[in-house]
Amino acid sequence: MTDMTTETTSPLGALTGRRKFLNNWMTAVVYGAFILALIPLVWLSFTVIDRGLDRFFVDSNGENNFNWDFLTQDMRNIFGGMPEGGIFHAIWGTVMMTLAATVISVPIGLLTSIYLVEYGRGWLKRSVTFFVDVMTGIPSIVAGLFAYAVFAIIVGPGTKLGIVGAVALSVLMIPVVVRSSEEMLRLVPNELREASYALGVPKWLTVMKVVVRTAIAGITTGVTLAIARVIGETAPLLIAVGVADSLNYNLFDGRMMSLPVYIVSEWRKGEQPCNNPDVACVANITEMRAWAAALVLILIVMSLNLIARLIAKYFSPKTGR
Amino acid sequence: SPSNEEEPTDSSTAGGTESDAPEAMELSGSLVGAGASSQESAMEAWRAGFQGMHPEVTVSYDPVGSGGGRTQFTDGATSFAGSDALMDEEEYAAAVEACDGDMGAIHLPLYISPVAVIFNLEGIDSLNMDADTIAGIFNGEITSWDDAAIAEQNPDAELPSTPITIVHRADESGTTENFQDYLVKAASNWPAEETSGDWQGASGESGPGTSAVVQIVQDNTGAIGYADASRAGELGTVALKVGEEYVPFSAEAAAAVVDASPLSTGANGENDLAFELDRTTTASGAYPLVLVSYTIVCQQYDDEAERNLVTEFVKYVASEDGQNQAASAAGSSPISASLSERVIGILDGIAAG
Amino acid sequence: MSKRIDINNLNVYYSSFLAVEDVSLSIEPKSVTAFIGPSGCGKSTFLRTLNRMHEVIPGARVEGEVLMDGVDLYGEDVDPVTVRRHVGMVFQRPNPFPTMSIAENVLAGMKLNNKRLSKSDADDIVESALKGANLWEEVKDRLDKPGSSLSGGQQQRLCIARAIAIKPDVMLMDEPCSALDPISTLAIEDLIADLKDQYTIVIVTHNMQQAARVSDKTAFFNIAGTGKPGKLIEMNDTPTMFSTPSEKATEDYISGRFG
Amino acid sequence: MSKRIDINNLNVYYSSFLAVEDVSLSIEPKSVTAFIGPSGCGKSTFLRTLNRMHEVIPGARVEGEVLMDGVDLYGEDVDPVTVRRHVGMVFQRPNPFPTMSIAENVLAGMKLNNKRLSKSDADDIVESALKGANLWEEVKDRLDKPGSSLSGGQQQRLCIARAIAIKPDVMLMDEPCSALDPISTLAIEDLIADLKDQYTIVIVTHNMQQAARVSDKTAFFNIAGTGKPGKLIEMNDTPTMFSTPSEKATEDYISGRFG
Amino acid sequence: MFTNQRRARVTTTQEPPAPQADAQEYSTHPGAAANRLFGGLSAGAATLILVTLAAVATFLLIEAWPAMTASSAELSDKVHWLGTESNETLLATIGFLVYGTVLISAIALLIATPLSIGIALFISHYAPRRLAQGLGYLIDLLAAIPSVVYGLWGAIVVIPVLQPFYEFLERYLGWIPLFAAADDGSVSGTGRVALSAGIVLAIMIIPIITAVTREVFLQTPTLHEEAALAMGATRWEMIKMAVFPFGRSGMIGATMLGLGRALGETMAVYMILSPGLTFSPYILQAAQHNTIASYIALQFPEANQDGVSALITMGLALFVITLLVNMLARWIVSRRADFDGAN
Ligand SMILES: Nc1ncnc2c1ncn2[C@@H]1O[C@H](COP(=O)(O)OP(=O)(O)OP(=O)(O)O)[C@@H](O)[C@H]1O
Ligand SMILES: Nc1ncnc2c1ncn2[C@@H]1O[C@H](COP(=O)(O)OP(=O)(O)OP(=O)(O)O)[C@@H](O)[C@H]1O
Ligand SMILES: [Mg+2]
Ligand SMILES: [Mg+2]
Repeated sequence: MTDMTTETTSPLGALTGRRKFLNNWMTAVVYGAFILALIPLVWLSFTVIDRGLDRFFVDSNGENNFNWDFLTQDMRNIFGGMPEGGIFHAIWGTVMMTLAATVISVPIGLLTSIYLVEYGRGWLKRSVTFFVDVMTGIPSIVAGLFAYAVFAIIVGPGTKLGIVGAVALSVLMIPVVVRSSEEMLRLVPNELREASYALGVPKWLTVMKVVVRTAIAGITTGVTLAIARVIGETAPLLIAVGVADSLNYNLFDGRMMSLPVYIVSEWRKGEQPCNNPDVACVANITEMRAWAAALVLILIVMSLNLIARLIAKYFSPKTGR
Repeated sequence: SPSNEEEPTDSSTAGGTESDAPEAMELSGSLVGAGASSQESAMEAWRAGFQGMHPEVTVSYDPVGSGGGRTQFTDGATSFAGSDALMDEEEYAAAVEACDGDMGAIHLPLYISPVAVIFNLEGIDSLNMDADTIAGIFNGEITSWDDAAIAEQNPDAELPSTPITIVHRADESGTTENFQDYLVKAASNWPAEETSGDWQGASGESGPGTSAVVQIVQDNTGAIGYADASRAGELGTVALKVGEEYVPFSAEAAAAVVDASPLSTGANGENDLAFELDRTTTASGAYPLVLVSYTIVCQQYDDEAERNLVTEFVKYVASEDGQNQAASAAGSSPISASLSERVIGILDGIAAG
Repeated sequence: MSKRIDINNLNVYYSSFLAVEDVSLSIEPKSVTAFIGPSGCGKSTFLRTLNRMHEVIPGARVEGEVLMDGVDLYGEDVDPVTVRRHVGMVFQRPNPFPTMSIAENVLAGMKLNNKRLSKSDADDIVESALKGANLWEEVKDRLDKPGSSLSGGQQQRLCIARAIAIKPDVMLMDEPCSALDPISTLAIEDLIADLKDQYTIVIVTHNMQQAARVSDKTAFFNIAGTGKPGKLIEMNDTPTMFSTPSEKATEDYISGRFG
Repeated sequence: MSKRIDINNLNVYYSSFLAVEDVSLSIEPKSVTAFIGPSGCGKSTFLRTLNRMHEVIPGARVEGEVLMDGVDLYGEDVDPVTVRRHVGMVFQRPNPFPTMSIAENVLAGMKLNNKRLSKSDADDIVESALKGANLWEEVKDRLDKPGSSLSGGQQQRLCIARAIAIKPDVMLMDEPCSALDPISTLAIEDLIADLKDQYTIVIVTHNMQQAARVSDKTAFFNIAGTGKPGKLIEMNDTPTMFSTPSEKATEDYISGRFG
Repeated sequence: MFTNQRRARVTTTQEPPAPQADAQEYSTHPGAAANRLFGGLSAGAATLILVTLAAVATFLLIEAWPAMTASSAELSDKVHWLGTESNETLLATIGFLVYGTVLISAIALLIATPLSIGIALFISHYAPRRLAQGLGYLIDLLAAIPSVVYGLWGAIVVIPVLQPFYEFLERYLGWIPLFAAADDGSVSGTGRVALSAGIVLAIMIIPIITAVTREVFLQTPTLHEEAALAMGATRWEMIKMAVFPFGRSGMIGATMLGLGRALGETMAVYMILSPGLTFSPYILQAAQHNTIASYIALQFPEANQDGVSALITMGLALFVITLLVNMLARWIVSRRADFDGAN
């Protein structure tokens, strides 16, 4: 390649044009990749915010007034193009199922990572490491099928309960918790363990009170991110939990709605026929609901991320300087 | 009606008790059904209407699909089912088992919806087609809008040479099943011989659910698809050749074909209103491309409260009020007054105990 | 407090690698013993066998006897956890627990073992340990600040306070000053001089001047080459070692011929 | 090859923290200059300003002049990349590229400017650089093995080979032996003695004996306390520095009074 | 380390010999049992993971068994979306689906990997530090956006924008089979094609791959970066010499993570693609491909018991694919372990 750049007359000799060109070119490529990738991501965020707000500007008469109904109503007795209808039940369903999944996953995941970092040896460690990787790769729909199949065999065919969804979610969540906690536990410097052992502290107390305590910020962050990872899962819940239109607090009885499933089922309903002029009717209310629910879901996930960061900040070892 | 004079009983299936003020028809408890998703919108309206009349009642309907609905019903998991298709012999037998007593279950055609063939051509609202032309389009033989087969039947329309884009449902559905049943029976050139809920024609664009199909047709000039007529919106629709005339879809025309159809040969007695839809009808003003979705109920319920909930709810569905509610919410065709009366009569005869 | 240690024919392994070979020596109570030698010769490894910290490393093991006032620390009935309460240790890099305050760090030996302490007992222990480590004056007003907010030298003294709070018999120190600035180093050296009235102290150091300044006896370890085991070359009173070592290698090392 | 360096009134900053203050000194060509001083006094920081590696750290900057044969390395037209071609560097911890073989490591710098190196040219360069680093005999049979398969001392010599392969004028070494065992240390010291026939060498060391053994001139840096900037205390011929330093601090440091 | 037995012996010894009495001072500490219990508990949790995974495989197998063992005639009798003809049997359907799944994921990966590496490099080595931190946070947030939102956005907003671009692609690159038009000379008018699914999946996995690669790049030892720079390498040369080799296994891991997501992604594909079952290479035509996950989601609602069994068989196939991908990744990473930068 010939000289592509104007060279300064450096007293120490200049870079060859090719190297300078390549360096500049790659800088441009990296910036380009970044900007290119930013376009869809910004576009997506903008779309969700823009369209997600529409539903909040529809009141119960179908008029253009801002209100919070969407967050406080459920879908009981809502049909057709009725301008009401919200996600109260779906928020609760999401919260309950995700919470249950967390309660199942965190102890198992944390103990496993402790095993891997502090105790593991030989084939068990190797196979657990490998299979945790495998588990990370389980497609979410397969997790849903698994939970569905387990309950179909144990309870009976067609069993769809909140807890089935929670089980499906924890299958997806456990490996994430194990991986992130493992990483965090490994970051705890050995010198702290040794300091503790040298004080005559038995291993398990060292692990619990020094290692886990030191890593707790990272572990909580990991757990929060794992929650964020599963809170948006749709396919497994569609299969394992089904849909519901009103509030259900009971994980062990009846179906539950969740935000992602809500989004899909509203999207599927499509445009509604509005052929009775006497009744308030908004033809594209279902699409509005889908976008609004997407907005709320993203906000929830983002606040989880934010909380994770705050927790990390709060718990992280103080450096004091 | 006798159902309301019964003493309240504790029920396990219906999960509720009935109040002892019979005149006011105060019902309570929960009623569980499952089945066809085609009825989902109408069912939302019915449930809302019924729950409005009986605040203590919760009706739930799980749109698991026709097959799933029938299975859950014959397993005894639900009190009624919604189904786009008729039960087969096995299911009839299983229903006898599930329904208390040996009278088994019956079909009630309470959701009738014309299926419209929708298309997107600028400036054209309606086209006439016979079954063979529609089959020709959907099996991929006719690929352009100005094809002679179409032009012949529409001398007045200015047909562009736009290529035809076929749009169908990606998932299994009752709409597809009825559409294909029409083509199997009314057209001579449809490749499949048996009706199925899965697409059997030429492959084209497809999407999950009615709204996706409508969306795709809306977004693409030259596209043609089929969907619940209520969703046709601004799109062009096809008038079907029935006898010698071309009939556009309408609520009355759809209901008419049901009235003109004979009962299925496998029906479970005279109370079982299982129609063998006559797709080749020449009855004037009938629109044979309809989807009939049945409500399947038992002829007898052990549990008094359950019986009352089922009959009252289904009576409401069959009533003029209920049918109009569905028509406005879901765009279905109200059943004829005579059919409505007949259904209510049958429901009154459902036994308890 | 303060006990004597006798080591007999100790071989120390990392899995199959013999890191230290056949060491026998005796450490007197209430004295400071210094280990010197070039890097990699096994000083740290050997030191860690004295409180069974060596076996914390996977695959690490020991052959031979370590007798503390006659009891073999590697005997069958001996629990390493208890051994470590009798033999305290201070590491090369100060390592206070970053999640604990200064006071909690001092009490870590008890707190981590779930011991219940009354508030006044705890305060007493903190004060006496920090005084013992010459740190009390500097930190008494900020006992609830994180331990990591201290300077390196203060952190190291905090670690010493933490170690003496559990009242061990012996104190092991592995290059306790090598990460510190000169001023902190002096403070620690003074502290060692104080501590030897009560404790048996063993210190590893790279700094010959330091060994000369603080220790009563000095042991010189050497290694023939990488992959070879480290060996004890000679051990003697410190003045003797630095003036008239009996081995050539010792003389070379001390005179700076290598290292 | 081999140039002289004159530093005039150099201040070195990390963001707003002044790490090294007002240093002026001259480094002679074809000589070994040693920087000594207590930890944290800014030896490494100062050394890295000589090949503009300092500015790699975010926020780091420099005030003053560094003249190499009269050309200011911080002049407007000077590209740091070219500066680093002229001034090679060897780090405290040996850092061969782990994904490259021994030969590739040696050629890593060459390949940058000269994409199409003929096989025989490449072989020649590898051989001469490895010979120059006294490593040829030990590795000539396994040039295609990963660089990380060598021992610490060999790795460090590999890094030196890598640095001399691009034929720099000056060679900077930041505690090149501190991670090595005594035998490897000797090998490197011998190598430095050989290299000074061709290169200007600047070496940072903690080890006074080492400074005494290898250097022609010695510069002593000191620091008044944490947070204060490091300063050049004095610089002189090495024998003079070690026998009759003109500053009290130098004497204290050299005699092992602290550090 | 110490069994109860030993402790019992020590405590019951009545008259121990003199040194033994002293030894007691060093015997078992209180709470040794808790120590063992905790160790056992953590090993138990680890084992539970193996059990769960075995359970996933077993339950899926049990549920899939009826469909796997039934003859194709028998099966097609009960499951009407499976026919008797050779290209409609369960096995053939799975074949089409596996092809579609792999094709679409490959498109996604091909687009996402270079872009992600670019972004990760930008954040780790090009952007000013302040900005980089903010961007890192932003990317983390985007990684957490639920896939159903990507699906919704893709189906409603993106496809109409992409379609004209496809016509352009066909016009100029149509001679490549990949971009060939259908017989009637046009590409899909709706844009509901494999390429769209691939693009939306790519956008979906970019934040995931970026988040991981960024971490890996940031962990490149300064030692190696400085070694390269000190040799007179430019920034890009330094990245080639030090950052990429070090991050190689991390990048592969990140890519596999993204691939895993893409392979298993359901809703986005379900909402975006006009499905079909063929082995065709035409990614601009409708009704050519489908993925396993999307097929399951499409058919599950109306499926009868045998249908569910057949669908679970497909789920099993998907599970096996992800397993293979994982093993492949491990193999790639371990192949040049000698030269691995992470050592
Ligand atoms: N965890 C370990 N696993 C295997 N070998 C080890 C381990 N730690 C140290 N070694 C080896 O044991 C030998 C002695 O190391 P040790 O750390 O005891 O030396 P040292 O004298 O303390 O050196 P330094 O002065 O550098 O601290 C060395 O060869 C070292 O490589
Ligand atoms: N990256 C950095 N950012 C900010 N401050 C730094 C950085 N690196 C070093 N310093 C500070 O600059 C001062 C000089 O450090 P430097 O590493 O140059 O000392 P040194 O003499 O090389 O010490 P040593 O002998 O321990 O290597 C110290 O106060 C140190 O804390
Ligand atoms: Mg050591
Ligand atoms: Mg330094």
